[in-house]
Amino acid sequence: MTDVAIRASEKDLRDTDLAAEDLHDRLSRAWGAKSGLIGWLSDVDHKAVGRRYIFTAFVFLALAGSAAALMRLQLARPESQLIGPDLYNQLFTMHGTTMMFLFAVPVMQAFAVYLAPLMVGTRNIAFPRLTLFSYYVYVLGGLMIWVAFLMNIGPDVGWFAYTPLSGPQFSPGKRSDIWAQMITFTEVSSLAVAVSVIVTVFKQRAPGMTLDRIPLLVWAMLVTSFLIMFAMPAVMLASTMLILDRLVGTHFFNYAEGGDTLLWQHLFWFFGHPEVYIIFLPGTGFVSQIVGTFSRRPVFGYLPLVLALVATGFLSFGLWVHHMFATGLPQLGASFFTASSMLIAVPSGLQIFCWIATLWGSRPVLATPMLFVLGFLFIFVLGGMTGVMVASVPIDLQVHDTYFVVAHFHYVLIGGAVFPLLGAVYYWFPKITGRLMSERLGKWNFWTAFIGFNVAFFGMHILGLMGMPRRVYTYQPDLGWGPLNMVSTAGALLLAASFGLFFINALVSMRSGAPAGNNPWGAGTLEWATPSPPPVYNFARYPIVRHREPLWAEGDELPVAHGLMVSQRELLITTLTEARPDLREGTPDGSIWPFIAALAVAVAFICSIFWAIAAVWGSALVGLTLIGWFWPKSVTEDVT
Amino acid sequence: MVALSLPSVLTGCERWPDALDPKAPEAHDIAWLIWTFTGLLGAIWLAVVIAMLIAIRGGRRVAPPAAGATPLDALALHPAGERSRTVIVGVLGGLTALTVLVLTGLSYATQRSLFAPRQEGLSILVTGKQWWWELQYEDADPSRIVETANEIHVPVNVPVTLKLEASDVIHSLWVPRLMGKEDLIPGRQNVKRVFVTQPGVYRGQCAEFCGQQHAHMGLLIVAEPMADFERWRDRQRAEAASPSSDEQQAGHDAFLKRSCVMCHQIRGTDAGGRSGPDLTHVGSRMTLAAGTLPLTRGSLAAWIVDPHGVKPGVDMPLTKLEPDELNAIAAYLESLK
Amino acid sequence: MRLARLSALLISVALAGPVFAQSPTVTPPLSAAPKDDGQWTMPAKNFANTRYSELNEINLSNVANLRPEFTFSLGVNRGQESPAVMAGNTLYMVSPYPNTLYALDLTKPGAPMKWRYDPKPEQASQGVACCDVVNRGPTVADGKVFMSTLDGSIIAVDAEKGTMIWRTKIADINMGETVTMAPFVAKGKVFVGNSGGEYGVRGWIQALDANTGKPVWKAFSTGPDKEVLIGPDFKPFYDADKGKDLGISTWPPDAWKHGGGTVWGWVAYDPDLNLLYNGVGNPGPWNSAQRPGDNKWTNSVFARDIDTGQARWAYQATPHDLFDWDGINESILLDITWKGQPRKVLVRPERNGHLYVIDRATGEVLSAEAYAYTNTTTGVDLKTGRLQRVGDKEPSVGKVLRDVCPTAPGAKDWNPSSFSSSTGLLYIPHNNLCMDWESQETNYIAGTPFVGAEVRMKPGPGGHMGEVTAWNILEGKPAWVIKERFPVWSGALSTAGDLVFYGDMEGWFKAVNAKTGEVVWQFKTGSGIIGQPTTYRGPDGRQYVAILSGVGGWSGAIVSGDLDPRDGTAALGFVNAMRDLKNATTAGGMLYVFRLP
Amino acid sequence: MCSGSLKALMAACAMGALLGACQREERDQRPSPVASETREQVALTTNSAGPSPPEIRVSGKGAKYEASAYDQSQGKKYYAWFNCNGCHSNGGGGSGPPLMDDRWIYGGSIENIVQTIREGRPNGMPSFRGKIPDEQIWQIAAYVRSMSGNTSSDSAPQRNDSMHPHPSESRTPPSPPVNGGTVAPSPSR
Amino acid sequence: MKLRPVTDLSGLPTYGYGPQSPIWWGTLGFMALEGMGFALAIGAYLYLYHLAPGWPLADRPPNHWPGTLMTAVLLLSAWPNKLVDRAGHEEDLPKVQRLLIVMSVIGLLTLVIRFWEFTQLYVRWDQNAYGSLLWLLLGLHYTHLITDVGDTLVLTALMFTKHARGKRFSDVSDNAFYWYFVIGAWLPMYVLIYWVPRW
Repeated sequence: MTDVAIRASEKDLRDTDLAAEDLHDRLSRAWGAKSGLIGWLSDVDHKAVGRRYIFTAFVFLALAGSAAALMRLQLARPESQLIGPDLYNQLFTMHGTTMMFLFAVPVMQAFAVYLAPLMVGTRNIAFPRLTLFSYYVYVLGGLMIWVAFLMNIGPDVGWFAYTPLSGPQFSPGKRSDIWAQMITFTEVSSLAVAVSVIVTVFKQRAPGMTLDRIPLLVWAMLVTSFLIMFAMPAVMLASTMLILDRLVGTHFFNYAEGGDTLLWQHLFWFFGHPEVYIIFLPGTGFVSQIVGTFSRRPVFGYLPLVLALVATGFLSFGLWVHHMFATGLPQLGASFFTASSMLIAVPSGLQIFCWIATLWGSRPVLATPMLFVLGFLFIFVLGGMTGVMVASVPIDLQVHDTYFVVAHFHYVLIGGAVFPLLGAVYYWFPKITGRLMSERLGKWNFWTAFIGFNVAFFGMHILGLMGMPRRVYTYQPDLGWGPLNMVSTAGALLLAASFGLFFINALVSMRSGAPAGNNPWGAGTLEWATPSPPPVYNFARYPIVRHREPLWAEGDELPVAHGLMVSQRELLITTLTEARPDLREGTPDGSIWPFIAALAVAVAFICSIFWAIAAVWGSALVGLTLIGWFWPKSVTEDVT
Repeated sequence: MVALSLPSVLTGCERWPDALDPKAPEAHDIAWLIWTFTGLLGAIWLAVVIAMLIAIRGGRRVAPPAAGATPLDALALHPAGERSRTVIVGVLGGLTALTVLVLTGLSYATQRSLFAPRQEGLSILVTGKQWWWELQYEDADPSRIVETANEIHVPVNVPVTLKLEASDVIHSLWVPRLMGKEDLIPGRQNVKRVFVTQPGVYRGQCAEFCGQQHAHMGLLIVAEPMADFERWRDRQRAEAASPSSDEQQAGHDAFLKRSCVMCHQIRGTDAGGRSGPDLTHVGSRMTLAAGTLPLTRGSLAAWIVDPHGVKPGVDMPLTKLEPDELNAIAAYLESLK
Repeated sequence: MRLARLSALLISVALAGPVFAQSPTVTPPLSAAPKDDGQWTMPAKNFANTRYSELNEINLSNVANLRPEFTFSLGVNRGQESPAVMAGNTLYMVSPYPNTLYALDLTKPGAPMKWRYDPKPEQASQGVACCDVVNRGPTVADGKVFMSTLDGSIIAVDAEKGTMIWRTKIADINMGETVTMAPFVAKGKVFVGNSGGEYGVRGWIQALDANTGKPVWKAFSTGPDKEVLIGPDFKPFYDADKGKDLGISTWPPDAWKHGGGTVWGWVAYDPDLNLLYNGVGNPGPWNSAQRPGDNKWTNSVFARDIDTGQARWAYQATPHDLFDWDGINESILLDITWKGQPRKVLVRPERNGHLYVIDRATGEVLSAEAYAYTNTTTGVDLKTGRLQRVGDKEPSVGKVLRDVCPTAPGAKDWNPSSFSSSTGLLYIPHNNLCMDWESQETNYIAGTPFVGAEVRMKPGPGGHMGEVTAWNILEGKPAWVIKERFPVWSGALSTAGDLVFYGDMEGWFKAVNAKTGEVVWQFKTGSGIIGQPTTYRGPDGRQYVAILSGVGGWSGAIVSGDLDPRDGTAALGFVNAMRDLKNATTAGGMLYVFRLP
Repeated sequence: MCSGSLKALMAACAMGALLGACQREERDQRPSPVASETREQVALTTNSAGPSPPEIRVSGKGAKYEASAYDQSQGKKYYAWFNCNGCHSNGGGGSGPPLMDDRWIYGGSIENIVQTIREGRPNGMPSFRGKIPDEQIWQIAAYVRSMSGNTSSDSAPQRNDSMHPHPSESRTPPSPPVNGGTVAPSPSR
Repeated sequence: MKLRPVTDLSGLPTYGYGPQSPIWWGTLGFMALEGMGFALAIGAYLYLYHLAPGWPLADRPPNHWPGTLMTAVLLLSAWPNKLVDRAGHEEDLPKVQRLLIVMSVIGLLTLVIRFWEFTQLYVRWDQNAYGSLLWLLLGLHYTHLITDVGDTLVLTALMFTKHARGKRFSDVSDNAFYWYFVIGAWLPMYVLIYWVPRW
């Protein structure tokens, strides 16, 4: 009885009076992952998941980039025999699909998984097992499509997979099914992560982090997560309809039997346009953090920036038709979408002005992250300008589906997301690994990327105006598109080399970079308040936030809270707006079930491509694993 | 802009497609709009980049020491500076909105003029197929209907209505020097009006990804004076010319004997297939395989003997032909002016 | 809408049922329908196509005792559309492919086979028969039996000895041509047309000399006036049918060469006017988008000078046909009083669902009332003669047009109706079907089908598929209607005994009260009935009724061709409606002859 | 290294499910040698003089087509282009016999079907010799095999964007040709 | 960096109900995205309805009785659902157990009714787009029914084990919360599937 009582009190031990080392030991024990392969697979620490997520996303970036390089090689010369149409179509589909679904969105969410809990000052993400599960589902989906590609079942209908080309009649075999199922994989994963991020930001902010003290990056991630939540169901529905059309003979897109060809496009772009902002908004978050840190002052215009994020989020749902100007929709409707598309330039412009106002006269530190932000401004603004052009119905009718548009969205996406992302990697790499990346290589990396990118893509504007359509595997010599394509290929190779430098820099620095310390850049947000890399429990004690940049405001001493258990994982739950402490809630330990459930999901999804009935028994299998997942294994899980 | 005067096998003197080298009012309006947008937006972009470069003046190469210390700069921001920044950013935001408004207005005005209803002139039904264009010149008198493929002849200065349909997947018709795109969507009919003011040969291409040979789905628009056009149309309406030499006769016979007859139509013979392009007057066209090859006897033979060498994945099968059969068929088809 | 129409129909049935003013104002012309001699020498009984017999030994009072007297197997289990034709003391009938002609000796008990003639048509001809390998019977005239074969031969056989007198090949199966119609013999000539409207043939009707088989004239249904035999005598009533070379100019260039317009149905002859009336079949292909224009002279009726073939007038009932509404149905020649004026008319239950009353001297349409449910047309503008279409019921390529009524086989197909001089009613066996239709682009490849449509038929309003309608021509409305589960694909026969005979596709051979439609007798034969009932006075002076049992034809192809019921589009879409037929009957080929005990 | 083993595991799983993918997805548009005609020696009956069954010699080419989704899909396209559907409808038959059932008058193997298309059959099936190149005959024959569910369901064509006649070939339960399964004697078949 | 403790949190409760609890927010998040899915599916239905010349694309609209029964059962279930929610808040175990059994039975009943509904649509999913939509809408909702019923069953079982305490009561309440969503999502579909074609 007393034994139990002692054990109970031991279990109920609080961090209040513990010394730093003791606290560290106990927290490390409570929060640490189990050893061994199972332990590794079961690790629900958001940092572990986030690291793997980021790493995986960059693997996909490399794969998709290689596909792009191959395509550029094929296009370097007219009527080149290097790659036939069959492979080329698979390549550009894999490139687009991977970049959009397996790189751009996941990498942003990966950063959210890694950074959001740190930046809001909590110990783990909300629903860590769900997040781990999402990661596995994402990996398995990505693996499936790439293994399929290597086995010549790569989708060949474009990342947009327009019906009827992607439908049952015009895409024989399993290529489109693989694509549609991969969408389902990644969407399940994205949606779950989005919910986790939203709840983390809503309910797990450090005490005192009221809504107007949330870091801009976290705002960006929050808005992004909402975009995902409302946009992704559209593409999931669409891809489900597509695969049903293909596998069990439904008629959603069969115009002969009452379906409609354009239904696909409406659903796809209802997702597809917000998708661009899903990718771009976290980029602005990165920029805001980096600009603030390197100009060494709070970012100018916090409120307008937050409002701009929210406004962009709302507006992004009103633009989808500008991808469909050439489909013969009613003209009045089309011009409405012109107006709304151009309107989005206003919040974007406002953001740009705020950043420049922040930099103005601040004598910013031109470290590599900052260089990438400057590159971002240069490239993205240009992409934004061409974006205004394609929003105009008449201009769009001329440049739609040409290389002009290819140039435009690479300026927007590489400029607006990849450059900030690379900056973000340089910026947070020391936090994640504890070591700084090489500045020298970083500068080489930046300049080769900047020059390579512009050489590769600027000429495409002109190619588009010259009449070169997208998605052509070759072109005839007498069209005169050869020289610019050759130049573009050269630029693309330089860009590829630049990414090589980036990977080398990261790998080398991971082993031998300069040690970073807690806060190498002198930044002001909470993630820099813990050691680099952060301990498994993130914060020894919950920080208390009284300022937007707590580290700048508080000086050397950070106010913290205590009273949480140390033998079990416990999170502080706060209220939605004021972030007042509300609950000490348990958070799950590591578990192998998310992995098993993800495997079951993969089996169900992949098998249902080949046997429709697998959707039924596969779901039963998934259900069983979920029961295993949620069934409490120990009494402590009930109490906490 | 890059000099584009590249030789063309077809016309020798025409410049190749260029959205900024318009030959029709629609393309002209759009080109004007593109230039306006480019000029205005380019200036804005330049201003932003210059402002950015000014903003980072005196940028430091290395981070100042003292990680974790309160940055002095943060505190150094004067309220006055803050206020002026607010004003400037506010004004710039307003200017952005104004620019957007102006551009929307310009765009809408152009759009209005593009889609303004025009009187009906010639009406052509264009059906997109993998990977060629089927054309039908409509006429109230059915016996005056003309069917052909891949080469749209239009009279200059006459409004032409293109009715766009597709029989398999989505295609998109685009002739940069004449007009923007309009999709050809299965199950729907879109309408595109074109009004060409200058005679000439204009290249167009499918602009919506439509499968393996999307890259080789070109077409020509041949704009010519009304009299020439009428002559062309009368010739197209006639039956195919009868073979005038032994070789052509042999080609005619081989055409009907071999798999050609299964898919192609030559009016005036028993070949009535519609899966492939109508060949009744194929010899009068400038190109072969949807704008892919110049039409010569040699390219006809090359195309017939190995279509997949030219357009891998095309539905036209490899046909086993004796060499003299091949030559004869090429000769016959070439004679179908 | 549908319901309203249906209930209107039912109410009119109820009201009109007891009212039978014997109408002396409707009679067939005596020259075309002479007084009955008790024989039945041609499928439609006489030149006026009345299918009415004045025999009345079997009548309402005794029909219940009717029983089979003898049967005879034709040895071919395909669709039996032939009538049993009786001339002299012999009964003749033609089997489906291989088109064996049988002669049964009626003078002997059990009617043993007198002779058989086997024309040995080409086997391959079966491949170009669109809708089962049927034959619509022989015609006996001047001691000769005239028959056609599937592969396109017309044969005259000595009626007594069964030996061939002449044989003329008139159709080429390699171009998709076949012949299924019964030769029509009048004024020393044999008239016959080709089948193959689904194979891109060019339709025609020919006159052969009855004694030698030598061609006398040949009139195409499409093409230049010279070949259509349109000359200075041609005086069509409506403007739409006037003009030069309409057979070319109402088609896209050269499309008329494969444009169908076959003549495979019924022909009528008015000796007084010396005019031959022939209907023309559907244009090809079914996909109407491939043949913009009126597509003359498909789906038309021609009045031709019987001696020269020169057209006197023509009327196109269904211009620019959208749904395979052949115009080959029977023309029944009648003399009526119309609005106080005596008119010589022909009455045509068209496939488009309207019963046309046309002045047979001028081609003027006097009336065109819908005798079956239709939602595709609203009638005929009598000023222009133009069929009025419902706007949204137009097919387009690649899109399924739903609920099209009537269907491709029409409100009524080839199966002939019967006009009873005793009741003055026209008995129309017909369909109650609707369909979904999708036009598709199709290739013309000689000798293969040229259709270009996917069709899926289904029961019409009410859920039944067949009807027998007794039609009052003057009032333009039905007297009564019988509903049948399956389409009624057999012809009708009416007799002076106030009886109407027909068969259903389950195999029931029925006699109904001609005045009320009440079934008064029925007999279950071995297979579904799609044939033409006939009646004759035997050598013993007794009245006999004959019918061939053996399901098939287009509607019965699912059984006779053993088609797969899973494919609704099989047999040009008929299988979708007929899935149950396989459970209701099996193929057969048997003659049943009935007599009172 | 752990992610390596994970990937290996997944790859193995995927390999299992996607087995045969290479054949199914192969898109060989330039057959070699060009359009040569194969000689298939197949009997039309299982009956043979002497105790042994009829000797059969086939080129073995059929397996490639029966496994290829691309070839069967091309076959489906040509089946309509060349008017096969005019007589055989979407497999249910019409003036020609049904193709989706298990009864094969002239044999149900792909070689039989190739011969039927190429040479024609006496009761109405025209000969397409010289009119359809060999490669396309094989593709059509493979498609015809898929109509009765006799090619694997993951290579058989799916529904067309047109009227729905019946569940697509990929969803048709297999009906292997029945030996001697011709219909009850009927002179026309 | 030095840490300066300023607040003691040891007195906070370890679980909460409703908006206090992250699970509740997570559930709400999933409802939002699933609701979006339903809304888009309904949008797709209305879009195709708008394009079609006639509706429904079947001989007759579906038999509404199974759907009406389903609606009635779901609406009636809101009452025990409310009770179970309240009992969860009150942490009244016997009551929770009893009501969860009721809810499980109701749940299983809805699964059966839904099966019947499928048979009374009079159109197959592969017949035309209308059929496809009906099956999709019903199927989408069916998956939610199955999920929530499965969840209810597991929770019911759990409440009869030693785990039936503390936070599990909050789970009961969240489960009840989700059931409201299942009911709410059904109502527009019911109108759409059964009454729109009868209009």
